[in-house]
Amino acid sequence: MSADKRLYLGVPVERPKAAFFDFTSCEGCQLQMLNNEATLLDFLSLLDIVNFREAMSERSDDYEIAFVEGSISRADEVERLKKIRAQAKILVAVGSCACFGGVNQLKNRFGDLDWVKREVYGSNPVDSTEVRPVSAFVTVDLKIYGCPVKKEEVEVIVTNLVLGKSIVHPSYPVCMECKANHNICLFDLGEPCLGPITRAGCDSWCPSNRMGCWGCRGPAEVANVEQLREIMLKHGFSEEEMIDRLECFGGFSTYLSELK
Amino acid sequence: MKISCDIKVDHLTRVEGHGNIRIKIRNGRVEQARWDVVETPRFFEAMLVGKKWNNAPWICARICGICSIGHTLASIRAIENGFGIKPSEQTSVLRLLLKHMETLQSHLLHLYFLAAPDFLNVGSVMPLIESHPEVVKRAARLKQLANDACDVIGGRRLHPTRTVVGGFTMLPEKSQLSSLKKRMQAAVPDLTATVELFQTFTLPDFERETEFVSLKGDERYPFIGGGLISTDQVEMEEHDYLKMTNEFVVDHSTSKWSRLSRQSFAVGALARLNNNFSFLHPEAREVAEGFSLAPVNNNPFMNNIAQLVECVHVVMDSISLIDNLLDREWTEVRQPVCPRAGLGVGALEVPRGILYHAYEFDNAGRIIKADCVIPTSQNNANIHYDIFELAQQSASRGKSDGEIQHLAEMLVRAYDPCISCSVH
Amino acid sequence: MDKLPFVDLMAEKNRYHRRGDLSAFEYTCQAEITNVYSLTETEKLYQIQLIDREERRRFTFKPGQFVMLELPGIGEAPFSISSSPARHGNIELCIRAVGNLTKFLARVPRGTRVGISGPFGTSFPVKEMRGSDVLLIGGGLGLIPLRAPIFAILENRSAYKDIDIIYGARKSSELLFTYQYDMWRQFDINLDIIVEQADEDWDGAEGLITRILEKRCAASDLSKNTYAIVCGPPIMFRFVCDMLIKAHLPVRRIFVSLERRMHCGRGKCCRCNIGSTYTCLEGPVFDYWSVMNLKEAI
Amino acid sequence: MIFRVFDKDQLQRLYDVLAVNHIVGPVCKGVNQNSAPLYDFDFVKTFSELKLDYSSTIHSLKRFVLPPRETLCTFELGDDNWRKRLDFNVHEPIVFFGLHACDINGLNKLDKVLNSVVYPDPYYVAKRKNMFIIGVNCSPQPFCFCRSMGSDSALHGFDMFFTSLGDEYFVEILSATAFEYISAIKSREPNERDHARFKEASEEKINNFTCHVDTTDLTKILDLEFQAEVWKTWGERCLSCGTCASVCPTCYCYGIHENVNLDLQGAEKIKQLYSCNLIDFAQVAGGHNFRPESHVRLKYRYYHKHRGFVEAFEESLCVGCGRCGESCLAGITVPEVIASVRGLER
Ligand SMILES: Cc1cc2nc3c(=O)[nH]c(=O)nc-3n(C[C@H](O)[C@H](O)[C@H](O)COP(=O)(O)OP(=O)(O)OC[C@H]3O[C@@H](n4cnc5c(N)ncnc54)[C@H](O)[C@@H]3O)c2cc1C
Ligand code: SF4
Ligand code: SF4
Ligand code: SF4
Repeated sequence: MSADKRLYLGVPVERPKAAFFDFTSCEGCQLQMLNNEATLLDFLSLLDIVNFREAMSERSDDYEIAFVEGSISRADEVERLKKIRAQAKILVAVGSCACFGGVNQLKNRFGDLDWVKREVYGSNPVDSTEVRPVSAFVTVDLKIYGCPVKKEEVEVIVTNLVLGKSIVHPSYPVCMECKANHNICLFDLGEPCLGPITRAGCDSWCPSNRMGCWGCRGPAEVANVEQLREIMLKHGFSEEEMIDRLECFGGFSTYLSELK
Repeated sequence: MKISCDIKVDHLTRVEGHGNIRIKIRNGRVEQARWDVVETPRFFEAMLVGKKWNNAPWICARICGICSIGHTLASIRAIENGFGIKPSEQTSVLRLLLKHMETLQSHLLHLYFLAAPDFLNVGSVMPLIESHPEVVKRAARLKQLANDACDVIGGRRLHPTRTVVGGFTMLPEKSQLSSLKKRMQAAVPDLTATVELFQTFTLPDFERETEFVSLKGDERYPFIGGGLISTDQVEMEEHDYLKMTNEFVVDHSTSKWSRLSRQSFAVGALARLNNNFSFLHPEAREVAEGFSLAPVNNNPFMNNIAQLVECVHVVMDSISLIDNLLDREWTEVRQPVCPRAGLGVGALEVPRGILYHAYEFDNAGRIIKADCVIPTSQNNANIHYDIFELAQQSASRGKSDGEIQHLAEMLVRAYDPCISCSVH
Repeated sequence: MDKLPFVDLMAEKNRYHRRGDLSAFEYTCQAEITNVYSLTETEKLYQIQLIDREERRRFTFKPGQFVMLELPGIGEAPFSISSSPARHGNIELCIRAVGNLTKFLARVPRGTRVGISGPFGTSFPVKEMRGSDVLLIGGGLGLIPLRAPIFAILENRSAYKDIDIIYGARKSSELLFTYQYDMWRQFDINLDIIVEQADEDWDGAEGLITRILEKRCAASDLSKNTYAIVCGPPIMFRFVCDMLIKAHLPVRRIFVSLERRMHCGRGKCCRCNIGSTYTCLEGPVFDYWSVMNLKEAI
Repeated sequence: MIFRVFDKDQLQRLYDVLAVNHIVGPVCKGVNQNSAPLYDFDFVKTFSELKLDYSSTIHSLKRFVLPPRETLCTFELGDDNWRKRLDFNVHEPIVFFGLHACDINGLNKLDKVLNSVVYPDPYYVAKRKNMFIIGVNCSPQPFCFCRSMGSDSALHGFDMFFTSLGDEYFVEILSATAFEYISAIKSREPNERDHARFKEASEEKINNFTCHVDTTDLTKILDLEFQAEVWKTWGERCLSCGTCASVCPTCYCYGIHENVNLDLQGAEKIKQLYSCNLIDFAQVAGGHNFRPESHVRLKYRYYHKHRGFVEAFEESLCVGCGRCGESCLAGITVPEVIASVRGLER
């Protein structure tokens, strides 16, 4: 592929060198990028991918955009992350793990890291720290939310990034999209849902499949958690069930400390 | 005769997760040949402790980005076994269909995007976009079919949303199923072309006698639950999985190792095929025979071919599963769940081999203890010993450093390891 | 029985979708950016010419009105026309690069085609103001919508009595249209400029607009024969208008231009709605009486 | 107005006659926790799916005239030029079978804005012009207050309207097409007794309303109570989720965004229905938000519906269907909010 210069409305559009990096994660978000079969080739023509360990052996450390997946849970990861930050002009945190710690941060809830290690590895020493989001160590220029990220959203974001358009996440909660999809509200069907407080953008992926939202995209700009708590209780769901969901992906950690 | 060499591969590419290869040959003797998993561990088993049962499938999907459906279904099966729920036939068929599509998706990803570049002497699929556009497009077409099918049945190709304990949150439209079936039938030429492509590749000639472990088929090629079997004639019940896996911790790897009758064993497509050859769909068997693949095959590189055979098998089988579904009236979607104390084990064949989830519950259905045994961790020891043997044989044949490294990388890739999975 | 007949609005030439009606929904006429001048760090002046001659000739607007400018795939937003109404479809827009569209616009070269629709909205009644004193008060970007009425007044200068322009900005580097001040003064206009924070280069007045306005209010009786036009940030509105009212300027002779979020400019999207008043239809120019009746207007 | 009466067993025949067209009507989408059926408007494939005795639908039929997301146009980009392509996104007429009076009135109200003299919205109008509307009478639900809003009976805006008289339907016919369709089934002229039964049915419906809103002087009261504390109490509950506007038959506000295609050769402009309760509704470039607080946004929704629209059109923009209150998880309902603003305890 040639790095031909293209114009959009007379404005030159560079094909930026991009690299993908993974930290503590399931690497599913990277895979979502490859899961764009129908549009993969167009997607690849927007970016000059120079480093993508899961998919290619060629690697280069000359890149402008770094897509970082995964949370940080070891000292060597912090070092690697800082190197990436130093190189990249734009650092994009991809997915709930990178943005909030993701499911991985569930281990933090025990407070006792030694117990956690013993539970899984017995007496063998393993190197692992508290799980933190990428933004705990370096400046993050852009977040792509979701567990997993939604490929349609990734495509729009990357196009906007390449064009230099501003990237605006929906500020409203999932309910808005759920209603647009004409779903029956899960509360009516006897299921709990975090849709009213979770940032939209997933097109109500879970509720549209009759799975109540677990808040993977973190709080909407207004997240009336206190009211949702009342709604949960009114519909017969325990505080435990609500907390299970709130703490699942790490996005609501500040609210949780208030609740608990 | 090879005198000396030092091979260090840090963060092997085109595999899921982080692993290193080390080979050190001195005076023709292999001093060291290692497979180290350096992935950061995630402690899923600890995370689950104290969580209600319904969290487990949702959280466990996140163990792996490639086989999230497998983890979800294994988790669901463990819970259902623990609570004494028997899925309805409709649910079982739908789950198997979903499982098949994940197998197809994952095998295709491995065959085309991760393994094929080695045989075509390129570093990744990227150069193939220009040099072999028809190959890339075919790969994309087939993979899209598999992924679309996962969307339709599981709600989402990655971290499924419709699969729950007791059944599904909602069912696909029958019209969606019949259009999937049509697409599968139309995909057969693409599969044939894939087979033909792999026939042009020369697989390295390497063998090491290995014990292969898999689920045991009784009426069909096994994917979900059932007995456990090894090529060394060990047979076990699903809930006795611990005796089959015997996990232990080694210090140079964040993933655990396993052993059974020998110092290591292998799981995966080749293991399934070695143990269940007779249950393959006739067309899949034909493909296997075309590659002279018959049980028990001890060449780990043949795992690629076993995956290819399984691609054919799952597509053929899915067509008949869809027929089965189209013929029936949709009944209940989801059974009620009554938690109870006790242990539940679920064993599943995921693309990379046999996967176990086991949970111990209290009366309220909270998890007291969790255990997940991942195929790649069962394979790690075997990969390690394979590398040693490969280094030995290569050294005696006087291969160059570059060749040895290339072979070793290909060997690891042939297992299609899922490393982040293995250090869940 | 037969199927119901299909009414094809696309096919019909009708009032809903009239080609050549620059304000019909989604009819955007193409225009070319013929020149771009940087006025300050963030504001640029764009000279824009409607491509079609006929459309250019027919494009008429009143001072205070705005157009919607569209860049395909980037966005569409309202901008006050800042040029003389006499120039028809050769318009000037002065635009601050603040967000998505405006920042992209700052990057496009001369010759780029944009979409223009409009004009929309109400205007400053400059005709009605003939024979009177006019006070034009602008803060920051507020000078942009004042420029069209200024042009209109200049072109008919003798019809008006005293004209005062009071213009304030935060810093001297943020002052807009500096190159025109001399020309305005030549037309016998009192131009008072004030900046909030003076720097070395600034030897003019320092402080808030109200400082100058206070003097002006004291200088003559505003209750009889004076009109005021006020444009600026919300906070300025309140202070300036309060002062004018205290000086007995009748509320119906104070005109303000309100800014609200707008997506359609045609009274449909509700974004500019205050109660049920659409700032795009009933505004952006309001007399102060109407503003007093709009809760939360400024 | 022309009236007819026909036997209910003729309904299927009428359906079949109409079924050469697409038919949208109330269908059952499932049951809630208490096994009560949940209805919504959707395309009807067979007569048996059509549930004319439905209580109320979750969503209004708005999506057929104002889809939640609609592509307004696409752009093709050339080297130094571009073209815009429009489509009003309607290609066939649709029969709406079984609308209650409130929804018909809702459309009539939308017409006032969207099919107005200045700048009519062609996307809306195109869909409106391709509707054939069959109304059906309803029985008041515990949450609907259409009578208070003057929307409990539809005077225009339909082709025919059915009122159930036991085994028969009493039909009001407003269009020639409707007359043709009715002529295709067995019907008769109504007699005195039918008139009486029709009036009885109307009477009975009126008596069955349990939910009311006092609209006396409401515009003035809303102005007087602009700073009332109760708004804050409601604001604390509001989730700013936009559900109320989404299900409302008359909320029409929207936002626009444009996307460039991945190949950079084209673009599209998308309209998305919005809600004035969403946090950034009144936020302008540069970040200033005219309504940053939940209660202020909530209040403005009421101001637009119950004050501003009344000033402009002498009727409220609320039809009293009660959907927003039913869907609001926080339990914010119009009758309660208005009562509280009036200072009444409920
Ligand atoms: C009647 C009127 C006249 C205006 N005249 C001028 C002018 O002459 N010069 C000038 O620099 N600015 C003017 N503005 C403000 C200008 O419209 C905004 O700066 C512009 O919308 C910002 O768009 P953006 O895409 O760069 O910003 P973003 O913040 O990225 O906004 C995204 C979208 O939101 C909408 N939006 C955001 N803010 C506003 C806003 N304040 N008004 C309307 N829509 C908004 C637009 O649709 C915009 O495309 C005027 C606004 C109004 C209402
Ligand atoms: S299902 Fe969830 S997202 Fe959808 S409306 Fe109900 S609460 Fe909101
Ligand atoms: S509905 Fe909630 S959990 Fe599901 S994808 Fe959207 S934000 Fe994530
Ligand atoms: S009033 Fe209810 S439905 Fe409307 S935004 Fe507030 S919480 Fe959502």
